[in-house]
Amino acid sequence: MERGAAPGGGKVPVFRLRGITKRFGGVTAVEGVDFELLPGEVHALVGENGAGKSTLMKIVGGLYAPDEGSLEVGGEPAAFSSPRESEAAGIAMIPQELDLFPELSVAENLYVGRRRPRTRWGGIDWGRMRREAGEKLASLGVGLDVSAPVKRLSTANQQLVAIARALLREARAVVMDEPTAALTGREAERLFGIIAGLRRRGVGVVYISHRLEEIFRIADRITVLRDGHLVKTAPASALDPDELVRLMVGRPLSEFFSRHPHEPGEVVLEVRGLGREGEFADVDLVLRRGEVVGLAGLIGAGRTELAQTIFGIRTPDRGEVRVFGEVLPPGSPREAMERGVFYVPEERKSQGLIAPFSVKDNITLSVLERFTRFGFVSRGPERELAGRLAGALSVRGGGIFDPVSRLSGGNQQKVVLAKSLAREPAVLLLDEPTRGIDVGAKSEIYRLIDRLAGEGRAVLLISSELEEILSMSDRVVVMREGRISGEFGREEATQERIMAAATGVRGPSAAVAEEEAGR
Amino acid sequence: MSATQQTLRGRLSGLGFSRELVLLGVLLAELAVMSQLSPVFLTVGNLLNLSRFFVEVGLIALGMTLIIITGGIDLSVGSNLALVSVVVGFSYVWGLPLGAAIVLGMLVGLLAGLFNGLFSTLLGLHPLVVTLGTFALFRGLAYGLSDADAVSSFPAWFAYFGQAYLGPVPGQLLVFVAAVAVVWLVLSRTAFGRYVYAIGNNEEAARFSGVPVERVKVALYAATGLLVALAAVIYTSRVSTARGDSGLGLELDVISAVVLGGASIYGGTGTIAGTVLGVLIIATLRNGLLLAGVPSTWQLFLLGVLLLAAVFVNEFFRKEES
Amino acid sequence: MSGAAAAAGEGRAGLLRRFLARPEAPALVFLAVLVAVFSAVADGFLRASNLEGILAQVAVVGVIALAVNQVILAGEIDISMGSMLGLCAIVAGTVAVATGKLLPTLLAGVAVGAAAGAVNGLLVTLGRIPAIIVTLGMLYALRGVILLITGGDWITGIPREARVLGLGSLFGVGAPVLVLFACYVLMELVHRHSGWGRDVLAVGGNRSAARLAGIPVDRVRFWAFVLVGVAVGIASVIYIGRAGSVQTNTGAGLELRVIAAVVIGGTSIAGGRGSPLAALTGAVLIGVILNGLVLLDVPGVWQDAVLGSLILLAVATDVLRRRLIGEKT
Amino acid sequence: ACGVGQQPQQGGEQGGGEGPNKICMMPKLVGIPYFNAAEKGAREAARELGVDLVYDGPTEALAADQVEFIEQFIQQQCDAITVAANDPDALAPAMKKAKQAGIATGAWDADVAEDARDVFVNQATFQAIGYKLVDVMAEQTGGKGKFLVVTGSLTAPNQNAWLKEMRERMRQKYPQMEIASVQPGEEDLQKGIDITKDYLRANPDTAGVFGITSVALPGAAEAVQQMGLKGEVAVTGLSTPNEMKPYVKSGVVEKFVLWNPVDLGYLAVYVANAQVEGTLPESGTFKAGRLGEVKMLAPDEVLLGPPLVFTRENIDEYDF
Ligand SMILES: Nc1ncnc2c1ncn2[C@@H]1O[C@H](COP(=O)(O)OP(=O)(O)OP(=O)(O)O)[C@@H](O)[C@H]1O
Ligand SMILES: Nc1ncnc2c1ncn2[C@@H]1O[C@H](COP(=O)(O)OP(=O)(O)OP(=O)(O)O)[C@@H](O)[C@H]1O
Ligand SMILES: [Mg+2]
Ligand SMILES: [Mg+2]
Repeated sequence: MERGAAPGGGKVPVFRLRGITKRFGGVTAVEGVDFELLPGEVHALVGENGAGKSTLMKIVGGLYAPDEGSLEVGGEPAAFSSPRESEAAGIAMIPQELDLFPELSVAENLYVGRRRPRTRWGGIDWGRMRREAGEKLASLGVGLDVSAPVKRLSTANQQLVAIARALLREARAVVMDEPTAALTGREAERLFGIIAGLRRRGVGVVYISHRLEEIFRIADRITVLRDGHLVKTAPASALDPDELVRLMVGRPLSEFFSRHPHEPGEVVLEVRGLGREGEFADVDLVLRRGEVVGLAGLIGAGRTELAQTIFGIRTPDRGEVRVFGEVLPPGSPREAMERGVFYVPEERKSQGLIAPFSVKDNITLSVLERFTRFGFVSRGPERELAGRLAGALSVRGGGIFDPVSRLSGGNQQKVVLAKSLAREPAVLLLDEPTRGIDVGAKSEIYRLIDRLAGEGRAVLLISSELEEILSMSDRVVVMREGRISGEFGREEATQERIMAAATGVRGPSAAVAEEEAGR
Repeated sequence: MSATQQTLRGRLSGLGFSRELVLLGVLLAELAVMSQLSPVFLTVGNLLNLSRFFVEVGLIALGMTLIIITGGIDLSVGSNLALVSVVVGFSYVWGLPLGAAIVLGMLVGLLAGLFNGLFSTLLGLHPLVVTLGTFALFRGLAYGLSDADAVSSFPAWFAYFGQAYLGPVPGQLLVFVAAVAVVWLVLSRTAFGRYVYAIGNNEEAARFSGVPVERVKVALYAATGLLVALAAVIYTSRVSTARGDSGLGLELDVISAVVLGGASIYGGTGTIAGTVLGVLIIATLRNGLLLAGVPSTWQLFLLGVLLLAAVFVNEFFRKEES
Repeated sequence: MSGAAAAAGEGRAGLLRRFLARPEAPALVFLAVLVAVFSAVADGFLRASNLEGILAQVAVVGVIALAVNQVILAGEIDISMGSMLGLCAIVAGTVAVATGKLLPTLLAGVAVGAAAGAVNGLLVTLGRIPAIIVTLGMLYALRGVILLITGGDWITGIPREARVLGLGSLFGVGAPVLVLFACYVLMELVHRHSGWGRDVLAVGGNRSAARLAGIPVDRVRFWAFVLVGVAVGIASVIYIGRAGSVQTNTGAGLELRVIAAVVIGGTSIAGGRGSPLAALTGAVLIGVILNGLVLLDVPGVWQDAVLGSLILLAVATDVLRRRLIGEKT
Repeated sequence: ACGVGQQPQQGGEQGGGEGPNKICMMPKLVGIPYFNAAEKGAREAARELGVDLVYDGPTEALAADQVEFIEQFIQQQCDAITVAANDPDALAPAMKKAKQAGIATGAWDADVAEDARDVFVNQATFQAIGYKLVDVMAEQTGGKGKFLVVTGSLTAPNQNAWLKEMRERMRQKYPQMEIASVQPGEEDLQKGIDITKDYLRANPDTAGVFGITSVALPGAAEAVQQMGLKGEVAVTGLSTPNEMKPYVKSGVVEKFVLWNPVDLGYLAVYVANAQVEGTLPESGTFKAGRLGEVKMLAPDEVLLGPPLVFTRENIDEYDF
């Protein structure tokens, strides 16, 4: 990379935004924001859900044209009308929402829209393509069958493919929009290693995340957005977590994890010998009234599959699920809902929400029949419930009649939660409920989980954030390769013990074993 | 698209130009042009009489709209119509009382629709593929059962279904209006209607929300089968003949009307009002051109061009989607 | 398949799984079963001349299906092929009668087809009208054009020199079969080894992601529609070669037959998944069924019923495949 | 007020009031040479008689579409409506409605139900056609052998009637002739060629092929020509001369049968006009322009004449 020194000794920014404003209809997503990325720096972009982080970066990525303001790349004015032009200018994006090609192989996904390796006769050199893709993924520490279609991969692995896709290009700037949202600690660590490598090579990295500890680990500078406005840009060393939260939320956050342990009551949900060929086996699990059980594990441990099988989205090959002592008919989400079990999916976009539906219609979809008289929906009570729940979870960014697609990711997640509350379930299966959610909303969700437990509901909390699991759970269950590999009470649960159970190895050699498990 | 176009479109859609309103405009423009071409066109008598020719397509289009909103399609409707017609006609000839024959026909139509629904949902096959098969199967059954013969010796009262008038109003128009009202209410006011849209927009999320996806779909195909059967009885009565080649090419007429009405074949969008307007636009076009003495060779051409023009106008006014 | 090298070391079961994972596997299996059954029960089915005859008969549908396959893979649809074939055949036939030569005939057919395909493509991409409506409109409009320009008269007496693609043969294999096979090989190469061929899959698999990845989505879709036009042009010359004259309803109902071939072969109507082999298999499968119906002397009135049942059986085979490779829901 | 088939309002001003008579004439479908030829004759007659002729019909041979046309003709206040019906009964209600509106009704080429029209212009009786087809074939095959029949659509009533007469003729006169199979060509040239080829390959003992529509016959002839079976498999049937000229010239088809559709259209207009004028006789003959005296088969049926047999010698005299 050759970059001339700018007058005054500073470096020429890789790109610079000046006075950027972007409106969507009546909503102003960002207003008058300045932002610059220097070569070789990691510049974190933080803010609450809907603060405008993704929007700002989509302008850099050529997805949106700004309504006002200008863009400079390498010191020259630039205007992108398509992602292609942005890429040509050396900017690579890892989008927030996974956008891969499910039917195409892993290798090919890395090369879509790029120059593919060619053979002497002009055909595509599939061998080389697979080899190079395998190498790229290996450098991320991922060993995947590169000729398998991407639809077969777990979310986490898909996220890794998306990251590899962006890194495959020799870019001057890499924009990462919540790359670790779907990753567990292990993969996240690898990513940080890669980011360090990029920075050494003089590549600028924009890093968007809601995980503050990550920010302080890797960022050189931090820019805070609030309600579309620039609040502050400062060196990371000049800020501390409390100060950062205050800048983001506009007020100090008193208590982050709120948990008031209660005495667990009777058994509500009982899973016996549940198994599904190739996914998980021999799972026994008990949930009691008023209890929050954390379910931890590495990627691919099968937690999502287990939860979905309990809910009836998947049909088990073996075993049974009992709710209040009665056997739940397998394979029927409706039946599970009737009996008081509800599952909040990890895939918000494809499983949690109907994007063009309004906030109200999404919230009430699962309870619609409750409002029907002679088959007709009585709209008054429906609106009332939706309004109440949206208010309770402080859904922001749109009214209850606005399409949910217009909300930011975090607010969408709140709608998904509101939907589950509408059913007032006795058992709530939460699959990564805080993925991609800002600190404020996170703490609201933790308060909500605590309240639900306090009301006597049973909560299964699936999470890849160990801190979250440790702080929120009364009991921690760990899965490894489809089996329960450990169970710890609140007092016994520690980071080391959980990791040991998740990887199957104790003590200092755990890290090595983790490596092994990844293969 | 140029900037001026976008702002024009933005301004107009800001005024509340919905798809349906645009289609209404198209229909009114068409009425105006046609009344200039033929003095007979814009008479109450003609317009009412004209209604007798779109009721069958219209009835089926109602069911097809819902199916298309869920992202499905039913190509077998024309063949199913022939099958029902033949069943009614031949079971009557073979000795069943006509009333019972009609009930049997309705049942066959319903079962045919049910077959489409069950076959595609239980086996997880795209309805297009399944109904391509039943498109041939139902037609073949109609030919086979009738041995390619026709029945027309119906008793006089059978004519009520397709040839009766209440005052100046053709009987089947009233049936159609009633069916429109029912389907419109179901789609816009019931939980079932909400489920239809949910499935069309995101089937997986609908399933995670406890929407009985399979049941809704099967019900839709079965209900469409029933609407086809109703149309078949009206049709058979109107032409007082039951024969295996009835309804040939009907599926395209129906789908034309539905997509002209704004339903997307990718699912998720569509309204009953749009479909009804689509049906009316095509029917008045055909009628008007005939009355104006435009040779039918021109009609195909004009029908195609109009379809494109109407949808283009519609897309032009549609809100920008990012 | 060329991927076999990568599968080295995998056992037989691995190869079987790999085969079963391919989109056209169910149709191929069903085709094999059907061929076996017909060979056993229908005299003369397995005769070389009959098999060659089947392929010659599916050539028109097959060549078009190979192109429509690309449109469907790109997540679009084209149902204007029937009228388009009629128009191409009329123009190509007229040129054939006038010049008596193959080349101008072929050029005329392809030019008309490409022009019609380009109109489809432009309306879909620039006009932003859904493809189903564009091509439905074209289906009506082009049929109207045919009636208007011919006034309903046939084109007859097409000279033999211009009918080479229908009547000629090389080493005992008929020209239609050769053309079909050449088109298949070409499409297989395009599908596997051209940037456009891969982009089509990406666009059909996830259009917004394709746009993000910098693929010129509109250009990719546009060329798919043009390709259909070109294929229809070629097919029209096979058609006039085989038929010797052109009637005004040439190609009526062809669109459904072509789409049936593509989707029965295993290409997903939702786009993004499928292969040229699927289109070819589907076309041959339908050809075999139709041939078997005549050989077994199935009464005319029952032929559609049998055809429909066999199509349903063929598509249901997919369920068996999913069971075998353990794809779960 | 509810009634069946009682269309209120309208109904044309009939009889030779002021202005020329308006005759609405509908073929089974437009856009095929056969009906184009009929239109030619009809226009010729209309010119001679000074009547206003509307000649239009559906673009596909569908009875339901024809009903719509008849209704429109009624709205247009025609003085006479004459139709070539795709289905005798399907058109009946609409034709009766026309009758009630005081319009002179008739059928040509293919009849509607007898009580739904005043007169039928018959080109040739089913029997005459069926017998003639078998006779022509018998000449070429020595009165014996197995035969394939390629039809148009399976449901066409006139084709079924011809088939019946053909079988009858074989039973009576040529007991060694047998119709081994009837295959639908679906009015599609290519399909006709394909099924003929398939069938002949599977049944090499076939002595001849009948193609009994104007699409099926050229298809059958093309198939026999392509398979090089000229002289071994006889081909005959019904079709128009322009389409058949190549095959008659090459000798694949020796003879085929039809009437003259130009004359048929011509006659239909003369008859319709006579209906309006009230000059159509009940029996005997009827003077129809250049055709001269035409026979009344019955009070409500006019016969064009015997079928024409086209051969290499006479085919160039016709252009339709
Ligand atoms: N396409 C769009 N149409 C309308 N409004 C939009 C659109 N995209 C974003 N917005 C609105 O713009 C604002 C900023 O959204 P953005 O996605 O940039 O937030 P974010 O900071 O990335 O949030 P998160 O952390 O949840 O991802 C939000 O209020 C959102 O509702
Ligand atoms: N490395 C891998 N190679 C192939 N398939 C994998 C791999 N990792 C995971 N999978 C598939 O994904 C499934 C597990 O997916 P997933 O990662 O969602 O599990 P999880 O424990 O719920 O994790 P999380 O919810 O934290 O993402 C496994 O059953 C397996 O089929
Ligand atoms: Mg974001
Ligand atoms: Mg998971």
